[in-house]
Amino acid sequence: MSDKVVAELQEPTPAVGDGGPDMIQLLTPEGQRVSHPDYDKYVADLTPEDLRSFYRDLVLIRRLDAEGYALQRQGELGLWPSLLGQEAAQVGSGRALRPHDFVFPTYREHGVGFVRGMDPQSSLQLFRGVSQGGWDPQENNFHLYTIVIGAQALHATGYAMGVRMDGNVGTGDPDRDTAVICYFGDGASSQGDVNEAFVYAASFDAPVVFFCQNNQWAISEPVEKQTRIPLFQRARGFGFPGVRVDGNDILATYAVTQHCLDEARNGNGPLLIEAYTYRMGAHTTADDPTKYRVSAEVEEWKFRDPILRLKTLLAHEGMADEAFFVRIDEEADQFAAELREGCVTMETMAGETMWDHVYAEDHPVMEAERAAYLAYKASFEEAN
Amino acid sequence: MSDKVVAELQEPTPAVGDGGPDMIQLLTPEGQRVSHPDYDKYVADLTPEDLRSFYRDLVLIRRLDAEGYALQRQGELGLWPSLLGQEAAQVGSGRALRPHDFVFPTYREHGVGFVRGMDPQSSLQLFRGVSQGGWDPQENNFHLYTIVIGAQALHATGYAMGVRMDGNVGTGDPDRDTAVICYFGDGASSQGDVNEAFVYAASFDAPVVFFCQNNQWAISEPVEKQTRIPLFQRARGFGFPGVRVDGNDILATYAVTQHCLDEARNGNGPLLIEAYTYRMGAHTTADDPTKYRVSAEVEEWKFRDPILRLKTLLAHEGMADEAFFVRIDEEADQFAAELREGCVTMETMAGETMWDHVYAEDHPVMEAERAAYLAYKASFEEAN
Amino acid sequence: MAGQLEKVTLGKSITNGLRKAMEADPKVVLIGEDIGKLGGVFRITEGLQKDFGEDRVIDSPLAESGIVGTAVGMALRGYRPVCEIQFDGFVYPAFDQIVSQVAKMHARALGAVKIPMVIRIPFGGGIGSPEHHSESPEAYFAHTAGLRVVACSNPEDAHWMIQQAVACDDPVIFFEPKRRYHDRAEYDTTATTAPRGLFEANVLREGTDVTLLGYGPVVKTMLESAAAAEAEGTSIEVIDLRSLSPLPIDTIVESVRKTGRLVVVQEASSFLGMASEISAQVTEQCFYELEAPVIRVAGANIPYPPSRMEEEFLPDLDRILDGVDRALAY
Amino acid sequence: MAGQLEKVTLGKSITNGLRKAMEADPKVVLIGEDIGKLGGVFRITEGLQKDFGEDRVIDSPLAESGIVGTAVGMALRGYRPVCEIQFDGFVYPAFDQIVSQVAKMHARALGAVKIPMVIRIPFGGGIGSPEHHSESPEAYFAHTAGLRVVACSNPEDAHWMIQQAVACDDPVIFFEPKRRYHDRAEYDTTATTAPRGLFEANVLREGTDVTLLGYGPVVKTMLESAAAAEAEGTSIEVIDLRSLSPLPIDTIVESVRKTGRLVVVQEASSFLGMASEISAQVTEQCFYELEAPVIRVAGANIPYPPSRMEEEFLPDLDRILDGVDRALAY
Ligand SMILES: Cc1ncc(C[n+]2csc(CCOP(=O)(O)OP(=O)(O)O)c2C)c(N)n1
Ligand SMILES: Cc1ncc(C[n+]2csc(CCOP(=O)(O)OP(=O)(O)O)c2C)c(N)n1
Ligand SMILES: [Mg+2]
Ligand SMILES: [Mg+2]
Repeated sequence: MSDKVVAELQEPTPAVGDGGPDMIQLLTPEGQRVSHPDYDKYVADLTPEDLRSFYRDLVLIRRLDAEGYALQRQGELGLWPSLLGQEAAQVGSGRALRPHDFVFPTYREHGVGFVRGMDPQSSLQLFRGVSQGGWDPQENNFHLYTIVIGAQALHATGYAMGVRMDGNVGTGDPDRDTAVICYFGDGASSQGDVNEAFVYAASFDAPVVFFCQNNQWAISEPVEKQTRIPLFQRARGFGFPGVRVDGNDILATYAVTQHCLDEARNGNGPLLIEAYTYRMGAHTTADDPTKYRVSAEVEEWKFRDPILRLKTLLAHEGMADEAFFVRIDEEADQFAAELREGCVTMETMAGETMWDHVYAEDHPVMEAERAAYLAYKASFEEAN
Repeated sequence: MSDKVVAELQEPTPAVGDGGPDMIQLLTPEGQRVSHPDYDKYVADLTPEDLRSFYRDLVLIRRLDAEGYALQRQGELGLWPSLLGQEAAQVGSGRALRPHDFVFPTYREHGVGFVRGMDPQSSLQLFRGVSQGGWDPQENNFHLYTIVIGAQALHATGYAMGVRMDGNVGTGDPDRDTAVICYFGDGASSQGDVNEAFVYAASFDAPVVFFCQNNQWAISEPVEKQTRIPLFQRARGFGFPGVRVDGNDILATYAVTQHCLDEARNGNGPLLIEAYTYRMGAHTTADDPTKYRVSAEVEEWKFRDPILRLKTLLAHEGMADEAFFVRIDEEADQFAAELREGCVTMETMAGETMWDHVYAEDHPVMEAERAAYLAYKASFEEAN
Repeated sequence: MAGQLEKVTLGKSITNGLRKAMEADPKVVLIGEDIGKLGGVFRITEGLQKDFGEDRVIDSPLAESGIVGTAVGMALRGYRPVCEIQFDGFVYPAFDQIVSQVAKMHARALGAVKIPMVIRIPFGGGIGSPEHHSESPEAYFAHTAGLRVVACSNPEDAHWMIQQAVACDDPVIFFEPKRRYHDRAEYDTTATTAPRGLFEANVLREGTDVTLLGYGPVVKTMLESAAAAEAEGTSIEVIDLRSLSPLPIDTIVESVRKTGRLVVVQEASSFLGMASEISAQVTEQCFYELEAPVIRVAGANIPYPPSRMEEEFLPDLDRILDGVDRALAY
Repeated sequence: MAGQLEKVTLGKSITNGLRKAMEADPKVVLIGEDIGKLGGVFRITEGLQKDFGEDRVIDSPLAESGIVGTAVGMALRGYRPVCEIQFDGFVYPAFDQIVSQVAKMHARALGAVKIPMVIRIPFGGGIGSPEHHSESPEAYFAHTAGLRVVACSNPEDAHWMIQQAVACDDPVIFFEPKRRYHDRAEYDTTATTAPRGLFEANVLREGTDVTLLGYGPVVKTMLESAAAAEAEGTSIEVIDLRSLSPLPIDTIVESVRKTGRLVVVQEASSFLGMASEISAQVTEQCFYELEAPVIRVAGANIPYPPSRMEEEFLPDLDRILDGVDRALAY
């Protein structure tokens, strides 16, 4: 065995909850701004205004999430996958994107969708059961949620191959060069599709950034079930760079994602980002995490809360005053109320629309079945 | 990006045909024995008798292969996947196994089967079209050929998980500790199943050695289509050791495989071996490599012939004389004649046996269809 | 000795059946996502890892081809693996392993190896879930030679069928009607022999006018439909198919010879679903006895709809009775 | 202007059709294993990479889920990808992408995105190949809502159907009868309009006694059977189904109303194969017109046998005529 390989394999795996020395951080859990030679430049131009708007996004999506949870508990949603704890990973990466970049989310990226400009109602449709997605991905360059774990990694790669075929990589024109970002979880890293996506993306130099939110859990299974080594290192088996960032640090996530997107746009893709974070809540509202994890772990992660640390920075540096924080909370209340209102008034489509969009072109079976359905329904009307 | 990762990624990829500085070699193409601090010990005990028997294996399986090719050309086989050029990779690794180790081959491991003690006719059945496999894997701990690329990697991993569940790992008892070896090609490294096998094997510390014969081609596609970096480095993305060995060097292949099998048996699995070799012939008899590769490449590899270099060593070191080489050639002629005789007299099973082994337990449809078939056949007899 | 009558849910019946199978044979192992501490998302394996250990109740990495593919390897090593697929819509990543390896390995070896493996799949809709959580993929497997395919519909059957499936030397795809997991029924949990074979249909209710046939979640709805029809004077024979492959065609034919009419119910899309095969075979065998064509009451030929529309998609009592009426109208 | 009659093989007709589709629309791209320099193992894409470049004829890494999954992504980017699956038995690793993504994405988006994608699959047996190279997996796809499934049987159709499939805004699974790749037929290669729609059946021969229906490789055998039967005084109507989904049921029903008898031929295993669906639908629609049950002449319900036994497995002229006789015996 080559000594180098052995040495690498003997690198200690960081303890649970500690991202280890490789993890990029620009803002400590205590709200201290720390410096990093490679990444400072990506946040150097951020104005206090920018940071306040980061804060606003974080608070609003946490509220969106809380409302989703409440709506499920009240029977208005069938299910809700919470993003609690992952706000910085989502806002930080989402804000690093340019409008013409394209996003492939899982079912948990409500926060990314929000910063892409999606109508916040959109995320609710699927979980309310009124559609299986239902928005136009091209409107905000934000694809539909993908539920089948890992499947979207290939879509993102193919899309990015298309971007390259279009010649929209490495031209130096910022309005033209395009990156694709693909979200997935730590559990998804085990799926064949994700690894095939790594192979294809590397083979075709696809301008795609794989953004893995390692929230430490895949339902009840800890990340150690999926990998022996830190997940960002998976990329080195495929010949492209991987980097671990503190996913609860919005500055670091923003910086690292910008860097990687730039690399991809310049033709140096693919790249893998592992955002080291934590799923503070249950997997979804259908889950009961007390069966498989200890609350001490959750408590420990509370100290690394992504919102609190930005709030501390803003307050300490005098970039925001109490009135600002109050105003944002009020905005969040308003936002939540609208969300709730929108949700409960969201209408279920008529039964006969089931056949409308199965095919893009005319299809005799769709017509026949729709007609039979309507006739059947009408027979009840007649009977009454 | 961490500098280390960047540095690693900038390691030059070796030129075509040159395995690069990481490649383990104990016998040069010129037949020179070279020393390697880690691996010399695995060949130190080899007697001249052992080396002569290595040579014999190499020659016999090359003859087996030539006969397979000829039989196909004469219409006796439907297809033949040649192992020409890969003899050392197969014999070297196969000879490193203990009888109770278990082998999962592709469709090309005729040489491994041979050194496992398989009846050489066995490999022919599938390609003659008289069965889809047809031997008992337990007889020589050599599984059936797997044609679906990469599927066997999961079987090998599951089998190895079973070995571990049986407690047959790391006991220190050489009759008990068991390793599993899984063969696949460079192309197979792209399949989801192979990468999932890496995940599972790592997660369960499975005593499996993945043995990738990188013969530089997957039908018409060069290995660069599948990976940017040397294939043995794939393992480091999954947290287990990978090593590149000169697959045309029987001593190195034998040594490295022994080492890795030992590691697996001791509980330090999985491991990946990339045997750097070359497919000298067509992909199969159905293929036409002139469409996609230049003959200069093939010519270059002729200088690295696995048999010639062992022959040179044997001759130069006085471990074998001319009479020995003549005797082996005669044995090979005899072997080939028997193989041919066995092949052409191999019988096609009667039609009604098609239903015999679809299910292990009674199945009414099998009985009904067999009966209907026999009645239908009988109706022709009657008609005549 | 009198048996012990107990009221048990369908889900718990499978748990108990698995436990018995594991006690009976140390080679039985379970593998799947979240089946350990969590006991699976439906809690079917609850408590089993605690009692049998992590080597026999294996939490797998998140990869279905891996679950099935490694299970094949374990079977080759002498184990009897029981795989859990978390939801119907997540079995497809394992499709290649199932169709090309699980189904064909015994034949490939001319019988020299067996693959005594069970793949458990919670299937069907009606639980208000998002996409991929409510599908009925049984036809894909029933079309595949080399597999056996069964579906349970009630607690007692579930209890026995899972044990029989584990004991079977062939690979069995075992469908569980997820919306019936919480249904309870009383049965003798201490009985030591199964009431019937794994591959037999079960006539649940005798009748003379129409035969009503289905499997899994719709069986309960069929029974309700038959009761409602009786009130209107129609006598319906209800058959729980139980075995989708091999098809217990003799029981079906016997019933159709009596009633002359057959309605087959399934949640799966009609096109190339079980009901179509049954229609073809029954028409072949009862050409002169059939008073009406076989009527198929099935899911529409569309992807499973959003959950708030699923009631419009699933065969319910009205649609079943409509099918019965159509059969009677000939 | 007179057309240009040319004698072209079926394989070459697909090549030419692909070339026309690529010339007509720069968004058409091909992706698959070995389709570049080699031109595919069946040489269907021969010469295309040379003429259209590596971005439009893409040699993929060896991974089928990757081929189909990345093609979905390209479709989302505005391309019209045509995937080549090397052999029927190697489509299963892509099954999840096909069933859960290709088939459902348009519906998921409520029509906001289209997946205008073709998946070409050489299918069927009779070429003396080892396992996995001779399968007929069409039923898996025809059962899947959201897909369209077609099979060509002759050069002229192949030439047009591939162009129509590429032009279709829905995903099309395109089956090619591999043992007919070298069959030649003469047709006008300069014609500018297709002789018929992609989803229409084609009555190849009119007859009055029995309707003989099939698709892909068996069509030629059906025509030979009809010719043989004519010599014996039986008049057979032969229909090439062409479209497996949607099923051109009206054409079939019209013919059966005339002949009263239907024999369906397929290489795929009978259980849950196309013939079963056709039987169910035809029996529903022609209950009083059918003189005999629909007879299915199909592959046995076993894995495809070793090639030296395949003649015993495949429907040949004798087995088709036996089916015709059975239909006539009622
Ligand atoms: C192919 C597939 N298998 C199983 C599931 C069920 N499932 C939904 S989420 C999940 C865990 C995902 O874990 P991870 O990738 O870490 O993402 P997270 O939910 O933590 O964000 C599982 C097993 C699925 N959706 N798709
Ligand atoms: C899933 C699957 N896809 C495609 C094929 C067709 N095929 C057979 S061999 C082969 C190339 C394999 O290349 P590699 O893994 O390098 O092995 P080698 O043949 O070079 O030994 C391909 C594409 C297959 N057998 N299985
Ligand atoms: Mg996770
Ligand atoms: Mg190769």
